[in-house]
Amino acid sequence: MGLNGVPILTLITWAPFAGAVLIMFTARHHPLAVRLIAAVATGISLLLSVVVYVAYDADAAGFQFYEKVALVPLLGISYEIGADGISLVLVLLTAIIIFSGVFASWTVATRSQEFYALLLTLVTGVFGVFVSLDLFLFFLFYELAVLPMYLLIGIWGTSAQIRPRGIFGWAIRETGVGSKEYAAMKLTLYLLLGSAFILVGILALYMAAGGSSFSFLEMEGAAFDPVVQRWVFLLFYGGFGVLAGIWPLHTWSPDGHSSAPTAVSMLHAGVLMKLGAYGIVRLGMGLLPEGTHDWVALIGTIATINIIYGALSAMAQTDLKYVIAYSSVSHMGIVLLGAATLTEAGLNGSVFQMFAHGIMTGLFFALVGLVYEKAHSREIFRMGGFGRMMPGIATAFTVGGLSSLGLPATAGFVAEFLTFLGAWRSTHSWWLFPAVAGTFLTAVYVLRVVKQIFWGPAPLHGEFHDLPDAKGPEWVALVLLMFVIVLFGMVPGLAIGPIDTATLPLLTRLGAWP
Amino acid sequence: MIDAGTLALAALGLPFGAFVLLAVVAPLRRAGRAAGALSVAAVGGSLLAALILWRTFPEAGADTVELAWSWLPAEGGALATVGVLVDSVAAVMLVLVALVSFLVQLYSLGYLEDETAPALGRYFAYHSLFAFSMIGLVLASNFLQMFIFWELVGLCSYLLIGFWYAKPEAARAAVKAFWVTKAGDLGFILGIVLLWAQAGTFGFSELFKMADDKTLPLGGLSLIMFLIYLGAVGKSAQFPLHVWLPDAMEGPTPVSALIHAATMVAAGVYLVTRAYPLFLQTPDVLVLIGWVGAFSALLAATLGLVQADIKRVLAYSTVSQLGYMMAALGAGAVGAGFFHLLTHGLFKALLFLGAGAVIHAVGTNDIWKMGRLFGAMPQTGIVFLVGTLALAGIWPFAGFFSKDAILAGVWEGGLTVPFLMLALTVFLTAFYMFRVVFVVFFATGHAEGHPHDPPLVMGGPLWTLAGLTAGVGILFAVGGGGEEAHGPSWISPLSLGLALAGIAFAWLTYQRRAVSAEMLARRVRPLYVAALRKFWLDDLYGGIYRGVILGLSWVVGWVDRYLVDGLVNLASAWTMRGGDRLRRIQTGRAQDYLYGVAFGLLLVIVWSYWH
Amino acid sequence: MSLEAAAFWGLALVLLASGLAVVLSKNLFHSVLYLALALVATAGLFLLLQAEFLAAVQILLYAGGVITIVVFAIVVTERLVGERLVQTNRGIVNGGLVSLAVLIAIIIFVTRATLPQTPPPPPADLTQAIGRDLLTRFVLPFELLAVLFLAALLGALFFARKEE
Amino acid sequence: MGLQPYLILAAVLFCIGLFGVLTRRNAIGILLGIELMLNAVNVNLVAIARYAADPAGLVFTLFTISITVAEVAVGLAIVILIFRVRRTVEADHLNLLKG
Repeated sequence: MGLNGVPILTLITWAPFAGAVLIMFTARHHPLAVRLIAAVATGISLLLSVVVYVAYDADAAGFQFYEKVALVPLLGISYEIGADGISLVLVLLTAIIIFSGVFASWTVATRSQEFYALLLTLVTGVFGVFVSLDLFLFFLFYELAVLPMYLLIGIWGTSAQIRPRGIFGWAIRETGVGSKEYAAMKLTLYLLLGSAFILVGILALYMAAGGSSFSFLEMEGAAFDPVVQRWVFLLFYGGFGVLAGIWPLHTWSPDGHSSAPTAVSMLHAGVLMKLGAYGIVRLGMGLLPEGTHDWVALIGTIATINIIYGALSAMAQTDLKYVIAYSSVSHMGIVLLGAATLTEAGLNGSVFQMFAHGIMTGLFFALVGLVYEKAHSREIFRMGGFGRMMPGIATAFTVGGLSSLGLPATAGFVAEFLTFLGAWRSTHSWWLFPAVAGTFLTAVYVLRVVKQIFWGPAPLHGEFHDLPDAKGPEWVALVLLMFVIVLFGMVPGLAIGPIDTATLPLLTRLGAWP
Repeated sequence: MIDAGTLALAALGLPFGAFVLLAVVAPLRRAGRAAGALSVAAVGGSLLAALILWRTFPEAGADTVELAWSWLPAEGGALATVGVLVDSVAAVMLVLVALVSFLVQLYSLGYLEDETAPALGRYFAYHSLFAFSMIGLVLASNFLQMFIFWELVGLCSYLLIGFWYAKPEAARAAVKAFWVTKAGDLGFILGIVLLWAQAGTFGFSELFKMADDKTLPLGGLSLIMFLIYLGAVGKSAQFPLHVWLPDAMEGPTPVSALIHAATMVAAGVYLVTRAYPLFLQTPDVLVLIGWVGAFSALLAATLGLVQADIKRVLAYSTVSQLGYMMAALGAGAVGAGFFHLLTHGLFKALLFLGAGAVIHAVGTNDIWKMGRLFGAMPQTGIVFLVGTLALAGIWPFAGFFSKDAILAGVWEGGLTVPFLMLALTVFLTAFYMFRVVFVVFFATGHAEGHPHDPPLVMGGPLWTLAGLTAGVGILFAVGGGGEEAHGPSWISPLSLGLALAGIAFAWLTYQRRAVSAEMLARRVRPLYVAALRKFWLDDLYGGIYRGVILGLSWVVGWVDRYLVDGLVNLASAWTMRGGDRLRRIQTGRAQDYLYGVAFGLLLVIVWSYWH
Repeated sequence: MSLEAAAFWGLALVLLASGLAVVLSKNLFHSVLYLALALVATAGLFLLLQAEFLAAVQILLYAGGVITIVVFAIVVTERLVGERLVQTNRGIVNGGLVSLAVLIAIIIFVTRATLPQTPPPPPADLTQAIGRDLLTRFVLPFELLAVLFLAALLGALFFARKEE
Repeated sequence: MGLQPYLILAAVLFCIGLFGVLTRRNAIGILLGIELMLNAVNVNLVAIARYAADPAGLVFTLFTISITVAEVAVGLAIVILIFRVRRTVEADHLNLLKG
């Protein structure tokens, strides 16, 4: 039970929710108290997830820190949680991102109480998904993680200007593309559509396994009929794939992430998209080995489309947040490609990329938020020469960018390299080439943006004259994220060690490991 | 006696420590000169370690020393390791890197004295990172680690070219350098991945052993080695990826001396040298390397003829000399190529630092705005002349011996056409370098301001390098090098003669004005125009960038916004419109709704007829 | 033609005629009076069907209660408007067609069904049967009806109260 | 005499009421139409109860009549209220439900 009898995963999961309740009941009209409670609650989660990370016994492997309490014995629903190497890494990622997210959005002014309460509730959902070992519980947490987003974007978001041109211009005008209400609605509808698939899939598995238990571990033992496997896997892929941003179901992501407030973008692009990939790997591949083999060619091929298409789209954007959002689409391609290779290196790379991309995209959105807060603009080609005024932000942006383009000694490289190795060893070795080309395209758009915004002559007058650098609490977020990027880039074994203990059993079940 | 592994790690660790300190301790970095002192001290330590290592190495026991730690864990042993691999090549290269780094950093303290303290701190942080990365590259024990440091030196190059990031040209040049080398690196990483799939390891030692035992699967190895060579093409500025190097001259001159002349650009040559046992398995790739090298040498020499910017002349000469080294490697004269790498590292650093002293004094890069500087700055003139003579390949300077060895090697290797190209390049090299020397130091013209010799902190490194350039050559002249022995005896006179002819022609043209440069240009007008336009390669790449990449991205962006997302919005808009239409049924009049009730009643009744 | 049949057709004629008058009369007040007539004729039909109790209820509640309320309402509104309420129809064609269609449909439905030709012998005491059923079989609806009345009472009071 | 004439009579009465409800302009007129329709239903109920010899139909009729009274009371209260607010009882003008 837990760690030395302490239900540590429960603590990690529910600490943010406790913070949210506390905020709603005690901290009315005390913005500072709201932030402090949020920082403490997420700080507890971060601290405990580091403890769990260190305490994880790599030799024993499997799910550890196991807890189980029966909830509805009649239907076989229980509060059953535990963590293996993959979950651990993602729990740590979540904790890091939300902790820095609280600091990066220190300046949210309007209704900060409700903002933080919703944000923390959402995080509880995310933690819950990563540690759930009961499919029903998994789905509950999943919805908890997805739904508050509507309010967070709809109320605290920002709107962008999209010029309604092209053949469907009237449709763009009519639906109000670019407005935060549009973004919130689009994101919610897409993700709810996805969860409908997931729910059907989960129920189908529940029925196929005898209808007596939602337990993941019990379902792992059940051998599902090949037909069930094939179609349920497709349901999972479609459902989770929406959240993972697979092409062509990705378009909620740029609009949603661009409109969302800083901490929400960080969390959503940094962690929630991983939720989708995690779902595919954990439920899809973990429970449906034959289904996986049926669809793996499709997954990998779409992933390569994601990589190239996302990078090219990112290059075409003029709004900084859209660039970052599309880069997420591109990088999620690496995650899914790695998983689709069904090789040790590829799967490790996939999970590592979930972590690496989470951190770097969190850093990016934090920075974009800061730049926007100071310059009140996200139009890349209107900015220029910010490096002299905000060297700290410029440095952090460069670090994030370098990780994004897969520069060695950053976490991004390790993930991409492992994925490359896996891709060439997979049954579709041609996947390697678009993946490698994607890194070049990333280099093109990232450095172009860095050059345009931070380099060049500093503006001597006008609206961008004399902007301040990041300060105070904001540095906490930036330094933490940069540190993690470089640390895991230089010592990847920190993450690969635990990940490997979880991917090997998975590959064994998939028959891809002797 | 400290063992070789420890020394290597010390050489590697000191600059890294300095970099971490400078990166993390902001007050130290913002202190400027203190940061410089720390960085110089660290790289000085590295130099010391490198020298000890070099002197003691052959006695250290085995002829290679290897240390390795697991880096990427995997089931059943590490997937990849990091470590150091020291052999005689690495030891010598280590000395060169540490030495030039040390001298250049020292020189920078004087050269960049006008910079603000934070900028200076940043500069030295980058330099420390570069020293660490370059030493790491030299000591890398496997392909993956080499790639890691390979990219890191690329990063430093990018950051240092863009050191004056407020200058739009510098910003553009930095990004261009990164992109072009990255394009080559795509090949490198593909090659590594494929090689790993083929051989199951990244390690040099294991791979060489497999090559020795003939257990290395040869299928596809040509492709793999070609891909790895592509990395070297980008980094070592070989045709057709040489275009970034001249633009990289936007960086501070010491940076050009260190990174874009002596060390980083030689990394490609070092890579081929390092992996030579593998390249030996694929003779077709080697031939290609030889041809590309010779062609790059010739092409860059012609480009060097028309430049007005002193640093650009030197940049093209770097491309040209790198071509020599590659040609030697391609022809099998690996010793000669590596030897030229070392001597070139010394005299090209010298030339750049000398040029830097001139630029520092005059305030411009344009050679036509200089003239008669020898009188004003004789020390600079002398050391520059030493460097130029070495570069031109005049006995008894270092360049003569290495270049001679290369020519002999290429001839012996049977690459006749490349040999002719290289021989022609000897003439052109002497011509364009002495063109610079005469125009800048001797010919009429006047420079603005009051040029004077640099202070000691800059002069010291200059004289050190000049001494080494001359000293190494004299050492060979007296002791007789091992490399030039096995060529036909006519090669030395030929190359010396060609070089002297080039000098003489330059003297006639630019000193005596006996030959009109304009007339020469008119004679070979197509070539002249082509050289001025850099053989349209930059235009081609610009076109690819703007037309293909940006064009494609525009198309994809459009498709995404207006088709992929557009269809979604269309469905959404149709739903909204449909709702709007349907809304009008709701007239709000109760009686109209009753019609609905009546129809419903009718339906129920009619439906009941069938039941 | 028996006496019963003659009574039926006579009542039917009155019922339909007054019904038409209700929906066609221009004068709202006349409409109400015709409605009263129709209700009374219906009560006659109830008598014919030997439902004397219901006939009584019909006359008391409907013809008595409803008509009174409606007249009262008309008076109130007319006084508020200050003019005679003129009652016209619109969409006569549409309404007529739909009504006719429904009529035809129902008639076809009715004619297709097999219906008893003669009534069974009348029960002993219908009123007593109603009372028993009301308090046994239908006691729940009966009680609910009480609640409904209360709601209607309160609702009517609420709607019709004076604005304060 | 059979059940059929009663049912047809009720049907005709029902349709007359329906016609009134559909075409009347005045809200009170519409209410009168509804009364006619309900009345037709009552006729049906009573007739069927008689021919089926089941007093349930009579109980239902009782209910219907009672409910109708309540309905008329509430309906007219609403009409008066609307009249007070809108100064009209023309059904065409009462279109707050318009979409």
